[in-house]
Amino acid sequence: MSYKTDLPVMLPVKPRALEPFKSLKKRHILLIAFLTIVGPSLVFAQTGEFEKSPLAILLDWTPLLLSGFLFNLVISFGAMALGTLVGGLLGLGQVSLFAPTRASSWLVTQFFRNAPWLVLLFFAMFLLPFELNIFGFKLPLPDWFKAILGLSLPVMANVSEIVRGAVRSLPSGQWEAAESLAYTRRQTLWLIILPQCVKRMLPPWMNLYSILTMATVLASIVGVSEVMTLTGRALAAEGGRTDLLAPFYGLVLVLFFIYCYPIARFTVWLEHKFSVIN
Amino acid sequence: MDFIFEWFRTLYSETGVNLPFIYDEYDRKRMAEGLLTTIWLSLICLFFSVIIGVIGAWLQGSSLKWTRRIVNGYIQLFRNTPPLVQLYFFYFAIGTLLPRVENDWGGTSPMLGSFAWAAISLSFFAGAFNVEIFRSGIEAVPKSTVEAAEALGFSRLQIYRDITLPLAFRVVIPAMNNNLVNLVKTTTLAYAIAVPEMLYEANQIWSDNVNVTEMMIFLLLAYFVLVGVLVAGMNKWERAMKIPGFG
Amino acid sequence: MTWSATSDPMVSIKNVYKSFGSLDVLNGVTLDVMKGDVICIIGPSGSGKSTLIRCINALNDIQSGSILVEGLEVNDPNLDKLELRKKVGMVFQQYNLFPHKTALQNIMMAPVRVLKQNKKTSEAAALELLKKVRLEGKENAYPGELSGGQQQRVAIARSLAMQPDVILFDEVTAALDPETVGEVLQTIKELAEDGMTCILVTHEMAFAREVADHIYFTDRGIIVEHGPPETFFKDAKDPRTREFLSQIL
Amino acid sequence: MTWSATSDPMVSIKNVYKSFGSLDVLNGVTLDVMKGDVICIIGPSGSGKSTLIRCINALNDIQSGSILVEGLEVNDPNLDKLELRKKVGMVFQQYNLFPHKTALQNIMMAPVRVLKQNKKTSEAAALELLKKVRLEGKENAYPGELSGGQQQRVAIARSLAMQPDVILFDEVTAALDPETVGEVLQTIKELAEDGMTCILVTHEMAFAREVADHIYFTDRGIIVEHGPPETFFKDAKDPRTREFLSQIL
Amino acid sequence: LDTIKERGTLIVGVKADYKPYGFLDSSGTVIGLEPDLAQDVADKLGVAIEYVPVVSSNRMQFLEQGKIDLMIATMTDKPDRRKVVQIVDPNYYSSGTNVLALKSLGLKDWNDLNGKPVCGIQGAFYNKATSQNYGAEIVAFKGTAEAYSALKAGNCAAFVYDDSAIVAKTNDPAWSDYEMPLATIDDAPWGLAVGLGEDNFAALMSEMITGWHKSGRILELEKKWGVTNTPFAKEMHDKYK
Ligand SMILES: Nc1ncnc2c1ncn2[C@@H]1O[C@H](COP(=O)(O)OP(=O)(O)OP(=O)(O)O)[C@@H](O)[C@H]1O
Ligand SMILES: Nc1ncnc2c1ncn2[C@@H]1O[C@H](COP(=O)(O)OP(=O)(O)OP(=O)(O)O)[C@@H](O)[C@H]1O
Ligand SMILES: [Mg+2]
Ligand SMILES: [Mg+2]
Repeated sequence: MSYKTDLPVMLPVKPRALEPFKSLKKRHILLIAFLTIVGPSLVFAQTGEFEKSPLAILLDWTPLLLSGFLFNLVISFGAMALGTLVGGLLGLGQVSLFAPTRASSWLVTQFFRNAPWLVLLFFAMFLLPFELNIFGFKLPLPDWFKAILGLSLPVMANVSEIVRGAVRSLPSGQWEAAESLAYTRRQTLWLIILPQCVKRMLPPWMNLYSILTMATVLASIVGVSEVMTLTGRALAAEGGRTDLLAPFYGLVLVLFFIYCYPIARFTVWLEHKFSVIN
Repeated sequence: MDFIFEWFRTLYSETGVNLPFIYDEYDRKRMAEGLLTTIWLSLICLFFSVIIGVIGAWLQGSSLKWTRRIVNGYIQLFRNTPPLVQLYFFYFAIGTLLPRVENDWGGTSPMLGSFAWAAISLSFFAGAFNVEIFRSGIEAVPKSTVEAAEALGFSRLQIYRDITLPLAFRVVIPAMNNNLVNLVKTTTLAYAIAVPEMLYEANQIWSDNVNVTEMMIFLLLAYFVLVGVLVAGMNKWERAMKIPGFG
Repeated sequence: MTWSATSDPMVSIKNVYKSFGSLDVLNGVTLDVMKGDVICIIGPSGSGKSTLIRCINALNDIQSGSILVEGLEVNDPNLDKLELRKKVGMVFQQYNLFPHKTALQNIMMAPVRVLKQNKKTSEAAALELLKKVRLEGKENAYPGELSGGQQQRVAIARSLAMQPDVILFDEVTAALDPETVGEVLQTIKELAEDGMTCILVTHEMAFAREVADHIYFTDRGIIVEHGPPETFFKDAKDPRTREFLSQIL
Repeated sequence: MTWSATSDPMVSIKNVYKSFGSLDVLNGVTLDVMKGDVICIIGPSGSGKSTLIRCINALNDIQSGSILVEGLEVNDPNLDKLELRKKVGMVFQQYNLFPHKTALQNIMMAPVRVLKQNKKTSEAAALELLKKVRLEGKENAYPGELSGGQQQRVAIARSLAMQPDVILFDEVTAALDPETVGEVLQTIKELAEDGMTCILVTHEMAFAREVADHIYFTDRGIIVEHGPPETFFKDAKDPRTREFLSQIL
Repeated sequence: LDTIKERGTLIVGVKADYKPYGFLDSSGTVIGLEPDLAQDVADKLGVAIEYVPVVSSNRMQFLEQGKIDLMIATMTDKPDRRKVVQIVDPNYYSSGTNVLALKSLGLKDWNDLNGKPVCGIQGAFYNKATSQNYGAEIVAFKGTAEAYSALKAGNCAAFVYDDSAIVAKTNDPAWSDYEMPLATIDDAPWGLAVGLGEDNFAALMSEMITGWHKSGRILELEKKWGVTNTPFAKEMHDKYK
C-alpha cells in the first residue's frame, strides 16, 4: 500500500540554479597554464641539464601545434555535421510508427552507443578501403576523412538518443491536440513536435559536441596529423627530452580547455534558461 | 577443449575467418590477460571514481571558499580537456616528476607504472563527473529532512553519512549508471600508454595475424557484453535500493 | 431544441465497449446527439467520461459497438481519420496550445496547413474568432504569456477555426483558477446559443443545468440515467445518481 | 498546572529579535514556559510562529535577546548545539521522517547514533514508543507505506525516543487529511497528560482550548495577547486577536 | 615522369617521426636524410618538391593512388611489397633490429632481455619475435616519441627498434648514457619505391641510387645527420666506386 505524501524525496535531479552567464576569465587560464606548462618547466630549468629552455622550445613549436589544433576542430565540425544528419534521421526512425523501422533504428543506436569511441575509430580506419569505387570514379578516402567517419558513428548514435528523448519528453497532449485538428502525422512531427524539441535538444547536443571535440585527439592513435600527433612528432624531433613532456602536453590541455570550457558554461546557462521557461 | 580449438583452426583454413585467440595458446593467453586487465582496471576506476565523487561532493558543500574553488577547478579542468591528453600528462609528465624507485632489473624506474597511472587518471576523469552528479543528488534531498536530523542532534558528518548520502545515492543512480558505462568504454584509452588491456592485446594480435576484421568484431561484442553486465548489475542494485512506498 | 430520436442524429453511439488491457472502461454505451444539441456528460471520476469522448474523435479505438459521426463509422479500420477530425473539434482540459506559436498562429495553422486555405482569409477568420472569444489584441501573445482562462479560449477558437460540425469539451474548466472559469463558460454558452453541436464533460452542475439540452450520468462505464436538465436534477431515480448529485450540489 | 512566573522556567525567552535580511520577523518576544506546561502559540500566517519555535531549537539564530533552555543560553556562539538538542525535541509539519529507514529504524537511529545507546535497549524502547503512539505492528513499514497521520505519530515517537525535556510542535496537523488529524491530536493530548512540557503552534482552536495551560497570540512578530484558554477565548482585549478569533472559530 | 615535369613539382612520401631519416622542424617542414635524397631527385628533374608525411600503414596505398610520386620512407624491401609497388634496385639503405639501453644495465646478449619490460612500437614485426624468442615483455607504444620517453623515464629496460635510428640516438649528447649493446638481427635492406608501371621513372631512380652510392652521397648525408657510417652504406660505396 502506498500513500501520496508531500515528501519530495525522490524529486528528479534539477539543474543547479546558476549565476548569470560568466565566461572564462583570463586568470583562470593563466592559472591552468602555470600549473601545466610553466611550473614543470621551471622545475627542470633549475636542474640546468639542457642548453635550451623548455619554454623557448615550446614557443618555437606553438604555431605548428596551433595549426594541428585547427585540424582537430575541422574534424570535430565534420563529424558533428555528419553525425547530426544521420543521427537525426536515426532518431526519427526511433519514433516511427512503423515497428521494423523503430526496432532497427533502436538496434543501430544501441550498438554504436555502447561501443567505445576508440574501437569505432579503429573500425573506420582499418575496415574502410583507401578509396571508394563509385561508377568507375575513384574517390580517395584520406585518413582524416576516415577519422571523421569513425567519430561520426558514436555522435550519430548519441544524436539519435537525444532526438528520441526530446520527442518523448513532450507531453502527449501536444500530439493529441494536433491529431484532433486533423494534422497528418508528418505535419504533426515537423510543425508541432520538432520545433519544440529543438530547444530541448540544444544543450545535450552542445554537450555532445564538446565531448566529440575532446575525442578528436583519438585520431592521433590512428595516425592523423592532428595536435597530439604533431606533439609526438615535435617531441621526437627534440630527441625525447623528458623535461619537454609536461609543457607540451600541458599546452594541449590548455588549448582544449580554452575551447571547451566556454561551451560547457554556455550549455549549462542554456539548460538553466530553458528549464526556467518551461 | 582441443577439438574446439581444432574446429576454429579448420574454420580459418576453410573460410579465412581467423580467430587465433581461441586456438592459438599464445594469443589466447594474451587475450585472456587483456580481458582481465580491462575488467580489473574498470573495477578499480569504478570504485575510486565513486569515492572521489562522494568526497568531492562533501567538500563542495564546505563553508571554506577555497575548498569549494579547488573542487570546482578540478571538475572544470577534468571535464573540459580530453581524457587522452590527461592520461599522457599524468603518465609522461607527472610520472617523471615523482621520486624513483629501484627496480628488479638493475635500474631505477618511476614509482608508478602505466596501469597505475591509467587507474589514477581515469578515476579522476570519471570522478569529476561523479562529483557533479552527487552534488545534484544532494541538492535533491529536501532541506527539511536534514533539519529533522539536525533537530535530533545528529552531527554534520552523521547527517551526510546516514541521511543525505543514502538518499542522494538513490536519486543519482541513473545518471551515475550512465557515467560508469562511459568509464568502462574510456578504459580503452589506456591502450595509448601501453596498458595491456583488451584493445591493446587485440591490436597486437591483428598486427601479427592480419585479421583486423575478426578482432574488431570480437572487440565490439566483448565491450557490448561488459557494458551489458555492468548495466544489468546497476539495474539490480537500483531495484534493491528502491525505498518501499516511493516512486 | 430538445432531445429526440426521430430525425437523423449527428453523432450516434451504439453499444460501445472499450477496455484498457483487463480494465473495462466502457460497458455498452448508447447515446445520440442531434444537430444543434448541447449534451452534458457527468459522473464520478474514472467512470469513463473522457474515454467516451476520446473515442468519438478516434483518439482511442473501441473494442465493439459503433460510433457514427455524420455517417462516418469511427469503428472502421479503413476510416479516414483526417476526414473525421475535420468534422469533430476537441478542447482539452490542459488546453494543449502549441507553445512555440502565437495565439494567432495557433488558430491559423490548421486551416492553412490542413485545409490548405489561403493565408490571408484564414488570418482574417482567426482574428474574427479571437474577437469572438474576447481576446482582441492578444493575437501576438505566446501561450506562456496568457492566463489559463485566456489559453483555454484560444484553444476553443483554434478548434472553431476548423469549422467543425460538433465540438467535444473534456472538463475544460477543471484546470483553471476559479476567477477565470467564468470567462470560459461564457464563451461556451455563446457557442451553444449560436447553434453549435456540443458534447461537454463537466463538473459545473449549474452550468450544465443552464446550457444543456440533455444530461447523461455515467458510472462504471454505463449510462445510469439521463434526461433533460429540469427533470434530471429534480427527480433522478437511480440511487447512484442521487448520491452523486447530493455530494456535488 | 497554570501559568506562573514564580519558580524557575524551563524555557525562558526574553526580548528576542530576529530578521531575515531586511525582513523583521520577531520584534521583541518574551515568554516563559514552566516544567510540565503546555502552551499554544496561535496567530495569522507569517506572524513568526514557526520562526520563534525554530529559534528555541537553534535551527535559526537570533539577532538579539536571550533564550534560556534549562539554563543553556541558545544565543551564545559557543553553545553546544548537541546538548541543546538532547533537551529539546521537535516535530515538523511535514513529518520529515527518513524515507529510507523503517518506522522502527527512524525511532532508534538517534538514540543509537547520537546518544550511543545500546542497540538492544533502544530497540526495546522504540517498540514501546510505537505502542504508545498506537502503531504496534508497523515497525517494519517504511514512511512511504504509512498514511500521513501514521507518519506524524512515528515522528512524535522519534522525538520522544531522545527523552527530551520539552517538545516543540510546529503545526503538526496542518498537512494531514481531516480523518487522520484526530489520531495525532489524541497522541499529543496523552503526552500532555503525562506531564511532558510542550510548545505547540496550531490552528486547531478546539484542541488548544482543551489541552493548553496558556495561549499566546502573535502578530507581526510580537505577542499581542496571552492568557489561560478560558479567559483568552472569551474576552480577548486586542482588536487583532478578536478579529482573528472571529474568523477562525 | 611527364606528369611530374608538367606539374613542376615532385611529390614525395617521407616519414615525419623518424629522426634522423625524416622528421619535423618547428616550422612544420620535413627534414632529414631521406628528404635530402628526395631533394636531389627534384634537382635532377629540375622541379620543385613537396613532402607528404606518411606512416607505415598508409605509405603503399598513397603511392598506388598516385597521391605521391615517390616514396622514400624507411620501407623494408620485401617480396610481397614488390607486388604492390615498384621497388627500385639497388637498395639505398639497410637496417636491422637492435635495442637501445642504459649502459649501466650492461646488456650483452638478446637473452639478457628475458623477463624485462622492453619498449617497442605498435605493429612492428619484431615485437612478437623478441618476446617469443627472448622472453622480453613488450610494452608497445604508438610512436617513437612515447617509446623514447618511456625508456628515458625508466618504464622499460630497453627499446627495441631499427638499428640505424638507434645509432643516431646514441650520438645525441642527451642520450650519452645509453648504448646499442647487442648484435643486430634481422638485417634487411630498405627499398625506395615508385608506382607500378612507372618504368621510366624507375629506371631514372635506379640510376640515381647507383650514383648516390658511387659518389658517397649517402655516407656524406649520414655524417650530416649525425649517423655513424653504416656497414651497408660503406659496402655499397665500395661496390659501385
Ligand atoms: N490510456 C489508458 N491506459 C490505461 N487505462 C486508462 C487509460 N486512459 C484511461 N484509463 C483508465 O480508464 C478509466 C476511465 O478513465 P477516464 O479518464 O475515462 O475517466 P473520467 O470519467 O474521465 O474521470 P475523470 O473525471 O477523473 O477525468 C480510469 O480507471 C483510467 O485509469
Ligand atoms: N529562511 C527564511 N528566509 C527568509 N525569510 C523567511 C525565512 N523563514 C521565514 N521567513 C519569513 O519570515 C516570516 C515569518 O515566517 P514564519 O514561518 O515564522 O511564519 P508563521 O507564523 O509560521 O506562518 P505560517 O502560519 O504560514 O506557518 C514570513 O514572512 C516568512 O516569509
Ligand atoms: Mg476525464
Ligand atoms: Mg509556520
